[in-house]
Amino acid sequence: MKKLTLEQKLFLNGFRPDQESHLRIIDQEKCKQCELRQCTYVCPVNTYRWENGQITVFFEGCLECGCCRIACQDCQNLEWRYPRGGYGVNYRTG
Amino acid sequence: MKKLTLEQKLFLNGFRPDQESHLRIIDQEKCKQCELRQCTYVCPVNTYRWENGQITVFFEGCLECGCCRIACQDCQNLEWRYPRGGYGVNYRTG
Amino acid sequence: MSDQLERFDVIVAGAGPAGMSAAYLLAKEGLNVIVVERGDFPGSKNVMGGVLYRQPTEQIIPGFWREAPLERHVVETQAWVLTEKAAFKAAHRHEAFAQEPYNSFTVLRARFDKWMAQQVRAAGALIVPETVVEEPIMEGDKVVGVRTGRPDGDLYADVVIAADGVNSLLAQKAGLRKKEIPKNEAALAVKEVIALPREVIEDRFQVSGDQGVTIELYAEATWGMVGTGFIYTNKDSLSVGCGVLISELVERGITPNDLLEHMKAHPAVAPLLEGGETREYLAHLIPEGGLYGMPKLSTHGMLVVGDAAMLVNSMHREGSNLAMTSGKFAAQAVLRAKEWNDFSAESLSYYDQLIRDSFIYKDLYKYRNMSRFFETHPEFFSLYPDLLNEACREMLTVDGVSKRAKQRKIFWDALRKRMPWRMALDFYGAWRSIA
Amino acid sequence: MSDQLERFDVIVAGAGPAGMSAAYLLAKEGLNVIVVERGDFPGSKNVMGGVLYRQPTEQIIPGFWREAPLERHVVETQAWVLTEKAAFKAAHRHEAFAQEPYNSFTVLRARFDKWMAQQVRAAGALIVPETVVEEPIMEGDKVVGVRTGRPDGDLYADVVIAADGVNSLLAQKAGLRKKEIPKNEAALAVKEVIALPREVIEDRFQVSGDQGVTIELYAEATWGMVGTGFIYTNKDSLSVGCGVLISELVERGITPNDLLEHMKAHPAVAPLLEGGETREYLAHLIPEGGLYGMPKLSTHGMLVVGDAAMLVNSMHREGSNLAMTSGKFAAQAVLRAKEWNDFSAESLSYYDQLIRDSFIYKDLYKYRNMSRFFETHPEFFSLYPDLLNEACREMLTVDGVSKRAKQRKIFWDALRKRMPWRMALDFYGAWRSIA
Repeated sequence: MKKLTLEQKLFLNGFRPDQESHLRIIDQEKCKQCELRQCTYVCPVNTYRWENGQITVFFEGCLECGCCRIACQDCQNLEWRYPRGGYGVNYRTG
Repeated sequence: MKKLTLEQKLFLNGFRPDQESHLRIIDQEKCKQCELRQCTYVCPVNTYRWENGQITVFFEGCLECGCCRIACQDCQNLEWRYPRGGYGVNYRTG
Repeated sequence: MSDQLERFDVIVAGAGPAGMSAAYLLAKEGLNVIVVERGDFPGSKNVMGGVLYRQPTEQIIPGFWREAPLERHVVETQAWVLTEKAAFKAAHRHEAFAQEPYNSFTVLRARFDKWMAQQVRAAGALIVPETVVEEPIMEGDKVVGVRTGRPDGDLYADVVIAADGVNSLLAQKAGLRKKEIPKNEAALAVKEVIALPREVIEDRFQVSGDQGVTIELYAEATWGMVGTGFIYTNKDSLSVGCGVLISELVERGITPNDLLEHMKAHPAVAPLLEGGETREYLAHLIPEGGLYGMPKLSTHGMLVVGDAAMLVNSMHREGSNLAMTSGKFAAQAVLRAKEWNDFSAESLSYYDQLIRDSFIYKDLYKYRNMSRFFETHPEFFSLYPDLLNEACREMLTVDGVSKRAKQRKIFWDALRKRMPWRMALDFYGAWRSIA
Repeated sequence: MSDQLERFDVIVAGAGPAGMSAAYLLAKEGLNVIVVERGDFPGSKNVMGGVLYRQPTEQIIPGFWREAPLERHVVETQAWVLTEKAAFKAAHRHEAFAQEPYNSFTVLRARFDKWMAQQVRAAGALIVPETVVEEPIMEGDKVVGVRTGRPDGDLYADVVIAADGVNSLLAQKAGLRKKEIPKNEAALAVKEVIALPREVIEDRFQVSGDQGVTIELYAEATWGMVGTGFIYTNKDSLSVGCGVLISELVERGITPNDLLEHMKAHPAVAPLLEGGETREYLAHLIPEGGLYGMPKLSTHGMLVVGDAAMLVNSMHREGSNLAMTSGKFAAQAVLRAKEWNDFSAESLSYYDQLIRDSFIYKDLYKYRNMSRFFETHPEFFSLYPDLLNEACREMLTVDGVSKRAKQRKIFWDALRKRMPWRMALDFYGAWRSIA
């Protein structure tokens, strides 16, 4: 079958993104020290990207799995919560 | 799939039947004594049938496998041979 | 939320299978139940593989399978051991599974859970969607309610049932789960729902009508990491996914989407998906901690059910049944507490007891060391699958070499790759961890 | 037949894979070879499952697979253990089998043998169809020619290669096969070629292009009798058949066609055949005597090859490769005899030696006791398949019973059905007979 990019896949999903991110890096300085930056690759939708010397959070495509929260537990540098009620991903199949 | 009868299946095969049977019961009396009459059921095309107190040989549909020859080896009451050259079954697939 | 709604018998946080099972049974008994769900509708945030089991579901809603939006009933269960270029497959199909009332179904959770929510509502429970439960409201060590994301959204009840899933903030903030989930006690699963015409699915999986097939895939399916892949048949789509421990992803530096694409491209997998069109891309955390990962299950005024309690038997890819059964037990415990008007930790510990006496605890106990064993024995995800498939290849290759010589070659090849006593230990250990 | 045709270097009786292999190699070396075939054309009376192996065929005609009319190259090999209502399936697929030069092919013999006959003719051999070889012409204990069914149809040669199949009249009448084939040393196989659209076959067997799959079926596939069933994919048809020992048919009073219909109707088999149309119905005897059924392989002026020599490895459903390799060995022995101008039994016994040093003898030796073992252990065709499938069913049924309790149930159910020491003996015996 045709291979889709991750971006193409996310277009298939239903999202209602909030104005503000529900995910917040507590201290960007800490991320600079972080060796592995696991959040940049374990996230299934590539929410966290290392750009211009800091972590940028593309929360709009977040699937709310909680993986980043577990990945960042060594640094405890992520303020993790679910999107506000009614926002975020809306699965049609599940 | 649709279930066919044995007769219907044999219509699918190509045959060039000889005038005379290549299979011959040596002694019908012996068949009357025969308890099992294995030839009447082991043959894949039901060549041998017990009709009117004797074995009738419907050689036209014979697939020339040789099973009857082995089945009748206790009685040795079957003169078994292949059809004459050019006669008998003609497989298209094999 | 209006004032008269603020006090309930029971608050259920999360409209998943565990929470809705509890809510349904409690509402049926006349209790005043509210279900708080953060999604637009129950199901819109829910993800599983997903196989739903008939018997445990029927313990909640008898005869559900005659009406519920199910995909296919599973008649054949397959397991594939993949290497880079090969697959060894085992499968079991039974007519008994093709006959009513069936054993299990594939479902799409967004559809099934929506239907189940209707039953829960019809039973008398109130379901409030688009509302996040943020934390328990405590009085000392007692849970007396929950704080929701809505303005003035505090809710109070005799009991809170924490059915808020693997990331359960309630269990954590009420102190039932002491630690963060370690990276090797949670698997990240990603899944695609891939549309294919019904007839194609029926041909490819050799089923007719609403019969379905499940396949679990191992070893190269997860690039040799501890985890599994899966392919489940829906009516006109396939659920295709894989999940691996986060610790494995971290160590190998692999992106989940790449992992899934890797599996989809395998020469034994690709023919099943050919011509399919992805409809949705999903992700979900699966609690893999098993017995050792289980939090405290109850406290004063609160019970923890389903994924929030880490109730998953990964050996048998069972989760929804543990969730629903735990929901049922929670309802039973609450009903008894209600009868005695005693919602203390001691009273509610009846729930712990029900879990402990059931298959849930027994199975988690049985497989308690499995995950750890396989984590420390990566050869079961690469070396042994390889030996198996190459042995098959050798025996099936016809090249004028006698079968005995081939067996000898297989034997010595294996010995060159791992010492016999290590192999013996490996398989004894594997056996111990699952037997 | 004209006079100058009556004397040859070699007469090959039967244009099957064994005979044609010998004829081809001998004609290539410039010998004057005649092949006598009773069918309208080579292939028109020939039946096999059928799987053709690349390497042994390439020993005869290198690169044959680039030109020959083959059906599909086999990329996946399956084995199914059936009970009345269930199936346990094992399968192995390897990319190596999907790549040139391939391991094996499905073929339709009428088409393949016709092509091979063209190569044999092009190599310089004379093929005479529509002619039955009736008996050897003997001078004392020497075979000097054959009597055919044609008027004035005696043919003479230095060597006769008896490639006249399982019913070999030549081997019998020349005294190489002393006894009639016992009923438990021959299996009757019936087969249907069932047309299905290419795309349907590709979907159902998860293959693309010219890839193919073979399935062997056991136990209930043959109604619990000693034998096997098979389903092989052709380009746009399936070869579906089953074979059981004649002794079993006799004892059970079962008609072969009923047996085949029984297998076709099995709930795991039927979905593969759905919508198919039978194109041909075939029957064939398979020599199952193995090592003990093998006749004397050579005598003065004659060699016996292929099915006529009972060269079938039923454990691995190998036949055509043994046939072709024996044909090659026969050619080698004849060439040496020709060089030495010595066609005595002693000279030709070089053929026996070649067989004995090859995988043919070694494999027949390895499995020499297999057929007899399974004949005397019918539980491998009913009880054990049943225990296996019911164990799977139990473990896959989700009903609130713990896995350990299920295992215990399976264990005691098995013990109730057969004593543990008998089981141990059964499996030890089975292992001994195939290991």
